[in-house]
Formats: sequence, C-alpha cells, structure tokens
Amino acid sequence: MTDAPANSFTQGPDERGHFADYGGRYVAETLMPLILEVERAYEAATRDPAFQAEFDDLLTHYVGRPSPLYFAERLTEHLGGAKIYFKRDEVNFTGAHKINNVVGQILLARRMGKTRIIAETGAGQHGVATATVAARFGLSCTVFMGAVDMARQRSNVHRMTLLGADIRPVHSGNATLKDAMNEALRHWVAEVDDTFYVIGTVAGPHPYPAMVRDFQSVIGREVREQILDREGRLPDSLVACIGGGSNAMGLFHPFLDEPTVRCRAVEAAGRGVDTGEHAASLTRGRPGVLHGNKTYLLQDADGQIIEPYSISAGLDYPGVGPEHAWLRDQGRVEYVHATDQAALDAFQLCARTEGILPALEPAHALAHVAEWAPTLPADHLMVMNLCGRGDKDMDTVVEALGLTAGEAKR
Amino acid sequence: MTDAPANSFTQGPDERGHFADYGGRYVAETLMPLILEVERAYEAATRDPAFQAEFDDLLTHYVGRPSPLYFAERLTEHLGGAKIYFKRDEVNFTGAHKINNVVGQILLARRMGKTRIIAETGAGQHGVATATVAARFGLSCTVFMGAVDMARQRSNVHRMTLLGADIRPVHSGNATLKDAMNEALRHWVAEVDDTFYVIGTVAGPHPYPAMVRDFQSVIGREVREQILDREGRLPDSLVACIGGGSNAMGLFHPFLDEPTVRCRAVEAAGRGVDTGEHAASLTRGRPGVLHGNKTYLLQDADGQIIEPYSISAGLDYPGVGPEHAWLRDQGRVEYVHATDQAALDAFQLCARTEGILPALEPAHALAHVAEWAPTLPADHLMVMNLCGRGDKDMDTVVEALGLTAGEAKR
Amino acid sequence: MSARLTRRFEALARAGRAGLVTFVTAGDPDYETGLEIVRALPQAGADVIELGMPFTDPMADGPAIQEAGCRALDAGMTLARVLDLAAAFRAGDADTPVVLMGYINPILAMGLETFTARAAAAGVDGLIVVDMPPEEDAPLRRAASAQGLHLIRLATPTTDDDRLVRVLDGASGFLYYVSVAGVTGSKSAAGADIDAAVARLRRQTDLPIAVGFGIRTAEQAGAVARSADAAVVGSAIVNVVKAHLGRPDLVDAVSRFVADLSAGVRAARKEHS
Amino acid sequence: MSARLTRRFEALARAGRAGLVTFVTAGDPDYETGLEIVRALPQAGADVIELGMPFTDPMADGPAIQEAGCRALDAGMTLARVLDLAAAFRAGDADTPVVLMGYINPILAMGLETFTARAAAAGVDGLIVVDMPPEEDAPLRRAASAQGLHLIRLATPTTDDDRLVRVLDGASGFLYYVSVAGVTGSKSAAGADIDAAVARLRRQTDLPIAVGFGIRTAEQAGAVARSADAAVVGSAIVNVVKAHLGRPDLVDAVSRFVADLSAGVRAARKEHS
Ligand SMILES: Cc1ncc(COP(=O)(O)O)c(C=O)c1O
Ligand SMILES: Cc1ncc(COP(=O)(O)O)c(C=O)c1O
Repeated sequence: MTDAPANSFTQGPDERGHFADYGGRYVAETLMPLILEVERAYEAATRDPAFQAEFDDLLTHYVGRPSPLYFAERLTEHLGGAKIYFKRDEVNFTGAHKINNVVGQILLARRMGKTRIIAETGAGQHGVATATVAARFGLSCTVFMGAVDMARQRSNVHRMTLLGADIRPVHSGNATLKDAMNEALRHWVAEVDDTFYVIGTVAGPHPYPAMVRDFQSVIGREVREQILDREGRLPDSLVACIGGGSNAMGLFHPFLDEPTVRCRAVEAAGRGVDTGEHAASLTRGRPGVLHGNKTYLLQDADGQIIEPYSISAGLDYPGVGPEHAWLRDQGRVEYVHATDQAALDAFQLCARTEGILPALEPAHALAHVAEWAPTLPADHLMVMNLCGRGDKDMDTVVEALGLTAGEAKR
Repeated sequence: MTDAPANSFTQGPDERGHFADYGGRYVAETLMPLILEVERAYEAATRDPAFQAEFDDLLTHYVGRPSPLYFAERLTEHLGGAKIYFKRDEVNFTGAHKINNVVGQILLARRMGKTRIIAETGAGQHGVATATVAARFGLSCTVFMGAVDMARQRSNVHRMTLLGADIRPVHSGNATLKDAMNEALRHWVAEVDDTFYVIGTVAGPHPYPAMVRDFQSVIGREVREQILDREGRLPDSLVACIGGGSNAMGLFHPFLDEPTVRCRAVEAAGRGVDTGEHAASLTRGRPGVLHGNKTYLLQDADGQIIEPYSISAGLDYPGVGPEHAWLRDQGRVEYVHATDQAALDAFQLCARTEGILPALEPAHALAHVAEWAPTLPADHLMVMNLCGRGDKDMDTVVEALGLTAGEAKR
Repeated sequence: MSARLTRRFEALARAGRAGLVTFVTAGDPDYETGLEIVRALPQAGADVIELGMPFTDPMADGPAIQEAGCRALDAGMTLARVLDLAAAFRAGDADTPVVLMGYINPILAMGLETFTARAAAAGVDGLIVVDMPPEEDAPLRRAASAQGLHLIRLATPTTDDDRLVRVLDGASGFLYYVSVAGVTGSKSAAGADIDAAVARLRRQTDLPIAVGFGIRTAEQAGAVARSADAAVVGSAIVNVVKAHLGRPDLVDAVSRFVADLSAGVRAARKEHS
Repeated sequence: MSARLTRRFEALARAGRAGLVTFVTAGDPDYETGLEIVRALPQAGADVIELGMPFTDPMADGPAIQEAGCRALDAGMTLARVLDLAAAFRAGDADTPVVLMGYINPILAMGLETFTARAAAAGVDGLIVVDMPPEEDAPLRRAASAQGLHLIRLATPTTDDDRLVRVLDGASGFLYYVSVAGVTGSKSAAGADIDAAVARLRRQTDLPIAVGFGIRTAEQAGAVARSADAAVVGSAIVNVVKAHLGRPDLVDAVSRFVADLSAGVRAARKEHS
C-alpha cells in the first residue's frame, strides 16, 4: 500500500502482496514458484476479458447471481432504528458467498492446466462449493476438514461425499479450520505439479488475499447498484461477520473509498473475548505470521498460536485476512464482536421476524446489527451481509437451544 | 374446460373448478363456505395490481427470482443428444419451487384477514416454505407431516421447528403425505374462522389447483423469456417430475398452447410400476375423488386408496392434480415414470457431471432426461425443472447408496 | 322415494318426540358382529340407522370413526359387503330406515348407477355422502332419485342463510345439521346454540332436522332432542364397540348404551313440558 | 559471521567426506532429556546440529516432527528455552555448529533483534526459517547478520535456475537442498536425482550444499553424502526419540542411530572411490 494514493483504501496490496506490513508470502520455498505462478496467471486472467466473461456467466447461470438485496422490514420495525437491508448471499447456489470465489479460482486452475483441486474447509461451505465447481468441471477434488468440524457440519460432509470429493479428516490441533489449512498446505507442497489449492478466504500467501477479495467483491458491487436503485443513495453502514474475512471484504471493498459509508466487521467472541474461548483475532490478537501471511493472530506471549473457539465453524479461526489487519490499523473498518449466545439470539430473531434461518456466521453480524441499529436514526441505511444459510447448522442450533424437534412433540 | 376455445389448453378450469370431469370441490359442507370465500378472494386478488406487485416484489427480493436457466453442458455432452437446460428452482430461497406458491397464498390469507396458517407437507419443502413465509408475516403456523416423512426429512423438521412452526406428526395410514393432507383438512374444518390452509400442490378443492398453478407459472414464464433470450426460440421439450404436479404445471402451463413444445411429466415408479410399490397415479391409477378433487388415484377395485410408495417423500402421493388428469386424457402432456433406482442413478449423474445435488423429486425428472435426451438430435432444446435441492435428502441418498460419509474414511 | 324415512319421522312427530339416529360403521369389527350390532339397534331404541361405509381416507372423521373404518377394512369389508349387510338387516326389519353414510370414492368405483340400484335393492333408504356438497352432487342425486333413495344434505354452523337456500334446494329425507365445525367426535355444541340453529333451519325448511356431531351422552342427546327432530350419535357408539372388542358382551354393551341414549331422547320433551 | 559453520565445512572438505547434519526438536520430549540428546550428538558423529524450535502450526512438517513439537510444547518449551538449551549445549561444546530451524511467528513474538541477539549470545551459528522465503526475509536477514548469524536459504526441486539466482542472493552458511517436494518425513528422492540436483546447484554456488528430507537410513545418508557436502537427517531421528519415550535408553538409542548414520556418511566416498 505504500505507493497507493494516500487517500485510497482500495489500491492494495503492493506488488509484493503487502498491505503495509501485513500480507506477504510466508511459505516454504517448495511452494514459492507455484505461488508466483498463481500470481502471474491471476494477473493475466484479470486482463483477459474472456476470463471475466466466463466468470460472470457462471455467476449468473450457475450460482444464480445477483443475489437479492432484501429490505428486512419486520426486523427493522422490531429493532426500531436504522433501515436494515440484507444482502442475500445465502440464496446463492450451495448456500453461501463462498462459491463466488471458488468459481473464480477454479476457472484460474483450469487456465493453469491443473487437474486436481484441494481445499480446506471449516463450516464446510467452502468445501461444498469447491467440491461442486470441481465436479462441474470434472476435476478431482480433495477437501481437508477438521474432525470436530466434520461432526458439527455433518450435512456438508454428506454433500461433499456425494459430489465425489475425497474428504480428509484432520485430527491435529483442535481439529478445526486452522488445522485443516495446515494440512492442505502440507499436502500442496507434495503435489505442486498438478494441484491447485483453492483457499476459501482472504488469507494465505499473496495473491490469495487480493484474488479472493476481487472475486468476492461482486457482493459489494451488486449492493452498490441495488441500493442506488432502491434508495437512490449509498448505504450509511455495512455490517458483515468475519472469519477469514472474505464475505466482509467482498461487501466492503467497493465502498472503502466512500468516506460516508461506515464498515463494521463482527468477530466471533465465543464465550466472551475475556474468557480465552473466542475467535476474535483483531480484538484480542497481535500481528504475526501464519498460513503464508502476516496478520493479526491469536497467540500467546511465545508466539504459539492459541486455539480459537466459536460455536460457528466458519469463524473458528485464529487469524484474519491481512487486508483486514491493515484496515483495522487504518481505522477504516471497525472491528467488533458477538458471543455465541448473541449469535443464537440473533438467529432466532431472524427466524421469527423474517423467516430466514441464517448460518451461524452471519448470525454474528446480525447480533451486532441488533445492538447497533436501534441506536441509529430511521433514515440510516444499513446493509448486512447475510452470507450463508443456516441449513448446515440445524443440529448445532437445535442442540444449543435445547429445542425438541417437531417429531418429539407427539 | 367445456367452454374454453377448443384449441386451448390454458383456459381451464370452468367456473365450477372443473377440468372436464376432473377437479371440483369435493369437501365437507363445513368447508364449502370457506372454499368459496377463498375463491372469491383469489379472483379479486388476481384483478388487483397491488396484489400482483406485492407478489412480484417478494418473489424478487425475498425468494430471489428469477431462478437461473442453466445450460447443463457436461450432462449434455455426457448423454450425447438433446441440448439440456436446467431451470434452477432449487436455487430459490428455501430450496424448491414450493415457495412461489406459498408467497402467493399467504398474501391471499393476509388479504382475507386470516391469522393462522396450516399446511400439509411431504418432503418438508412445502412445510418449510410455509413456516418461512408465515414467520415473515408474523402469522402462526401449523404443519401436518407424516411421521415416516418426518424421519426421512429430518433436516426440514428442524428448519420448521426453528422457524417457530408447530409440527403435528401424523401417524394414520402410511404416515406420509396423503395422511398429512387428511389431517390438515380435518383440522381446517374445526378452525374455519381464522385459519387459511396453504395447500402445497395443484390439488385440493377448487380454486387451489388453478391458484397454485397460477402462482407456479412464474417458472414457465421465466423459462420462456430466458430461452428466447439464450436460444432465440422456444424449447422443443419440457420435463418435470410430478408428485401433486405443481412444479410441472408451473413449467408447462405457459407453453401448453404452443403445439411444438412437448411436455413430459415423470411419476415416481418406486420399485417399479408393476410391483404395487410405486406412486404412479396417472400410469396405474383410475379417476376418483380424494382430498377435495376428482383426479387419477391409486385405488383398489373397491375404491379404497392404495398407499403409495416412493423413495422421494415429495412424490409419495396416491393422486395428482386434476389439471394433469385432464391433460393426460387430452394427450397434451405425456406421463412417464422413473424408479427409485433410476432416480438415484440420475442423482449421482447430476452430482458428478454438473456439481448439482438435486432433490430426489427432480432426480426422477432427470432419470427420464437421461433416457430420452440421447434419442434426440443435438438441436433439440430440452428444459428440465430442477425444482428442488438435495440437501434434505442427504441421509436417504447416503444410506441408499451404501456410501460412507467422509468422516468414516479416516 | 323410499317412504320408510318419511313414515318414521311422521310417526315420531305424532309421538311428540325426537328420534334417535345411531351411527355405526358397517362391519366393525367384522361383518358378522357388525350385522348383529345393527340388528340389535332397533330393539335398543334406534329410530333410524346410519351405516358407515368404510373408507381409507375419511377426511371428515375423527379418530374414533377412522379407527372403526380401519377395523372394518382390515376385516375385509368392501362397499359390496356393506350392501350385503344392509340387505341382511332389511331381511329381518322392514321398518327401520337405513341411511348409508360415507365418501364418494368407493361409490364411484362401483359406479353411481350400480351402487344406487344395489342400495335400493338392499332396502337402503337414503345416502349421506360427506364429500359431496350440493355443487358436486347432481349426478349422484340423479342416480339416487332414480332408485328412490333420499340424498340427504348437510348444513353446518358455517352455512349461512344464502347458502342454506342452495343446500336445501334438492334436499330430501331429512336435513342433517352438523352442530359443530369439526370432524366427527369433536366436542359438542352448547344446547342453546343448537336450539337457535334448529329454529333458523326451520324457518327455511319443512324437512325433519337431525342434529349430530359431538353427542356423547343421554343428557346431550336429550338436550338436542328438545328442539331437533332427531339426535344423531356416532363416535360415542363406536367407542363402545372399541371398548368391548373381542369381548362376548360387545353387542349387549352397544345395545345398553343405545337404550340409554334412547331413554334420554324419549325423556327430553317430557321433562321440559 | 559466525565462523563455526564455515570452519566445519572446510574441515569436512579437507577430510574428503560429507558431513552429517542431525535435526532434533529442542526440548523433545522435555528440556533435560532434549539437552542430553543434543549433548550426545557430536560424540555420536553429528557434524552440525539442527535444533528445531517447536511451533504449534508447523506447516512444512510431517507427522513425526509435528508430534515432536507437540511433545516439546506440552513439556513447557518456549523459544526462550530453546535458546537456553542451545547455550547449555554450547557451554560444553565450542566447535559443533548449531543451526536453529523453525517458523517465523515465535521469532516475531520475541522480536527479530532480541531473538538474533540472544541466539548469537547462546552460541547459535545459523537460522533456517521455513516460512521465510527470500521475498520476505530481508528484515530477518538484517537482524541475523548484525549478530553474525547465517541465514540459511533453501532450494527445492521446484526452484528453477532463474529462481535459484534469487535464492542464492544473500544466502550464507550453506545451502539447504530440500530433495523432495513434500513435508519433512516424506519418502526420499532417488540418488541419481540428488546427484543431478547437487551438480546443478554447484554450477551456481560455492556454498556448501546440505541435502535433506526423506533420509531415513545410513545407506540413504551415504548415497546423499557421495555428492552433497552434508546429509541432513531429521524425522528418522525424531522417530527414534518417539520409539523410546519414557525409556532409560532413549539417549543411547538416539546416539546409536546417529552413529550408524554417521558411519554411512563417512563410508560413502570411500566405497565409491
Ligand atoms: C456462511 C459463512 N459465512 C462466513 C464465513 C467466514 O468466512 P469469511 O470471513 O471468509 O467470509 C464462512 C466460512 O466458512 C461461512 O461458511
Ligand atoms: C423439490 C420437490 N419437487 C417436487 C415435489 C412434488 O410436488 P409437485 O409435483 O407439486 O411439484 C416436491 C414436493 O414436496 C418437492 O419438494
């Protein structure tokens, strides 16, 4: 960012993949040539109109974009403050924003002549999206997933299995997303020739953070067009949950240079940011290096990574994309947090007022909306990224709420 | 239909709700006044542009319509015949076409001042859609569901529970869709004052078959526009699965008066139409009266209803909408069938070639596509209604295929 | 038109009392026992016999009559056997009117003409077909009246005055007033409501008025019998059958219960007057 | 720059043989045992000691070294304790070069300057930081060289000639050739491939070349030692630690295994010549 116009937040990263001190390419030498090849191929692709056209075509006809911008009328009434819109990326094919990015990366993998796809997954949404698009193009697909996540996102495991993906359970660490990413990187090192690693969020070595952000920016670009169409002006605020940060970057990026648009990203506070059981890397982390990039990490004084915790598998990660680290330091985006309990409450609020079952990830964003919106005037336009549907979380929520499913009511 | 132009297939039913001898209003006297009130209210609504505008607005911003028309390129190549398009109603919010109709009926219920919503459900898709839209409008919602279906569509039971619906397990008969509909009708008789019964398919007493068809016809209207846009001409054939027949009617209806467009609806042949374990009412049934309308029914010589069987909960019904009965007799639509096994094969074919996990219902349509398309020339345009996503069927399919989910592969 | 029904209601009117209409599902729990039950009904005090034609999907019935239908079907009952049973009853009782009650599908399966002809031949007097509102019943009405069978219409609390005109147009035999919005076996309507409803109906028809749904006890039957021309009891009798399944005293138990109901009906206007 | 490494490779060259570089994770299975193991290595035949700095997320390591890191961390190892261990070793051995190997995050947590200063003070000679490619290592390189520490670069089968220029630019101490694309403990490269790779590297650098990854036996070490300046063995040694956990002969077992490897390395060029 050093050489970007001083007043722009959208020009990064620099040619070495740095957002100021964040980002970069902290990978083993074995991977470096491939990483550089991905970077070159991605740059060539962005200059190729045919690539963009194929990407757009798949987003339209395969993914079902644009996703709706929906005025959450009853929620707005209920909260009594800002006018709340949902960006409905949960309506996308496969149920989350993750597929936007996967389509882009797999098209890139094809350009590069790669025949095998690997991916890590936490909530399983990225894994499902990857297995889906890989199947669509007849590519072999291996997904690394923490054993704990496999248990709590069982339906997504089934989906990947049926899509023909080879699922590799990861038992190291907490057996969640971080560990899956470690394992995917280890595997990639050994299969550099024919394999493309589809990273699921705006993290990893450069060019991934920028590339994933670019692919996800379709979200914010659509919002811009849709809100201008509906309200004749830009939103006053944007809210998104943040695991690695891809849905948030996708929503925020096209607005970062609009100074009137406030951006808030909501981290998972788990049992509370002061309990040690959370995943709030920007709130409670310090800069460090993990998974190929420098960013805020949950770590102890010795620089050992602290295992994160969140009820939401997709937010259960000790880091965050480097661009967020930079935006935080710049003060351009505000980083807040919501607990498991607040997310569960927001989940129910959403179900009962709008009939929408959000994934537990965006339920965190909604928890913050429920807190913030009532303090704002009625002419404040707020757009929240409802980036995933709750189907995958049914078991977790039913259990957490101590609910009895219908069939037990006989 | 008696007074419709002789050459039109789209003018029915007559003012008494009859499609020739089919359809009608075979309900207990207690319900008749309410049924007539629904009919009047629906007629008024269709003449009210505000109603249509509200319906369209919800379909666009809440449901996410239009759903994509997707060229199934790899499937087309694989089958080597007709050019196959999927109408992607599985991408709709809540995962199936069912919600199109539910939005319409619940808007109608609101117009009528009803505060309670009831529905029957088989696969749970109609129940989920109803619970969803009811929550969206703050209406109380009760869903009747066969106990067998509750077990095989467990994830949908969870979803309805979390949407605040009261789920009533039905244990009579085979404890499937037919029995749920019996129970819903019984309940409605006792709650006529404040309750609106949202029927999930083109069956039931008039005006339901026509009303549900009208609400679902958005599918075919979109296809018409989309295919003209993509191919510059009408399709040569349309294929849809048929339980009650709503997704098929929705797709076919805007094309019925186009003589060049062949329409095929695919019934569930279960273990085979000659085994007695199937749900192929048009193939193996005889006209009779059930659930308020006259139509083809699976029944024995004594007029007792035969319990249907299908691996697919949404097709597991012994009847079919009366308009289909009429279209069959007219020869305008061809009614074919596919077994459980063919549907499972088609499910896998779809997953592996297109990365799409269809619901078991449209997997029956696809089974027929897989049979028919290879016999047709490459310039034959075929549109199949991919009317629901497979998420709800993961357990059933994994079990039926004897697959081990990823986590067992350690 | 079969004269038995008319004669019976005239006789009741002359006697200054309401009648008792008893419903049982034909062939519940099996053909033989079902026939015995029906044969015992007149003796026990039934003035009119309603015979349920079992159907797999009785959408206007509550659990009691649903289960009775299942028992009968499981025991091999068919519509043809229902007619056999009616004929067997008629062979021993020339006077007690018999009305068949059920759903249209088995009737359609037999054919409207065949069914009505065979019903008439079996000595049946009338038909109540629950899922045939006036809007749909014309073909059945034609077939029935060709055989002299009454097609009995139903009115309910939801049938307003306008609609009542339609219900009454073509009604015959008696008018069956379903006193509560609900399936059979629901809870009963309040006595005052029934009186008011019957008064309203009488303003529009001279047909005898039978009131049913939710009558469980002799007292309730008696309350109905004050204003109506007949009280119909169904689920409560069927529940007695169920409670005595497999017991030698089944038929006796039903008879005793019907006798009790009959006493309630017979006492109704006396108490009051 | 620390001279020990240079001296050692010069001495090996003079002796006409390759060296043996032994990797163990510092403090595996605990600080005391770990120190004993390291102290025993020179005696057993190790020419250079590579000390692993345990990290929770060693993304370039296979299961053996992952587990060794977990054992060390569970036993309370920290980066500071790794330096303590190095210093304790150095107190008893002035000559054997010690190279720390690990990941950048714990180093950043301590601070580049603090870390390099303390490492130098502890008698460490070089650093291998796996996730610091030339593109990112400038700050570390500056800090290291300010303290006279070699920052050792890695080349791999994927490093083509163009890239090798970059890798070698600023390389110091020796060049570490990772002979297979894979994590530590993968299967080993073919001898001929290694010879060819070493020949290629030699055309571009005068630095000593150590070859590692996948060397498990004395024979494999010997094969590498024919062309390379040193053979690096890691996972295989760590596996011996694991196999003897909790046993009194742990240190002996490691020593015996290292002695075996050393014999393989020492015999390599003799056999051939
Ligand atoms: C629905 C959903 N939202 C959010 C996330 C978090 O990822 P990110 O912060 O990259 O959007 C995930 C990750 O799996 C997800 O599935
Ligand atoms: C996805 C899906 N398709 C099809 C059906 C069958 O209904 P219909 O024939 O009315 O479209 C159902 C019913 O639940 C369904 O869920």
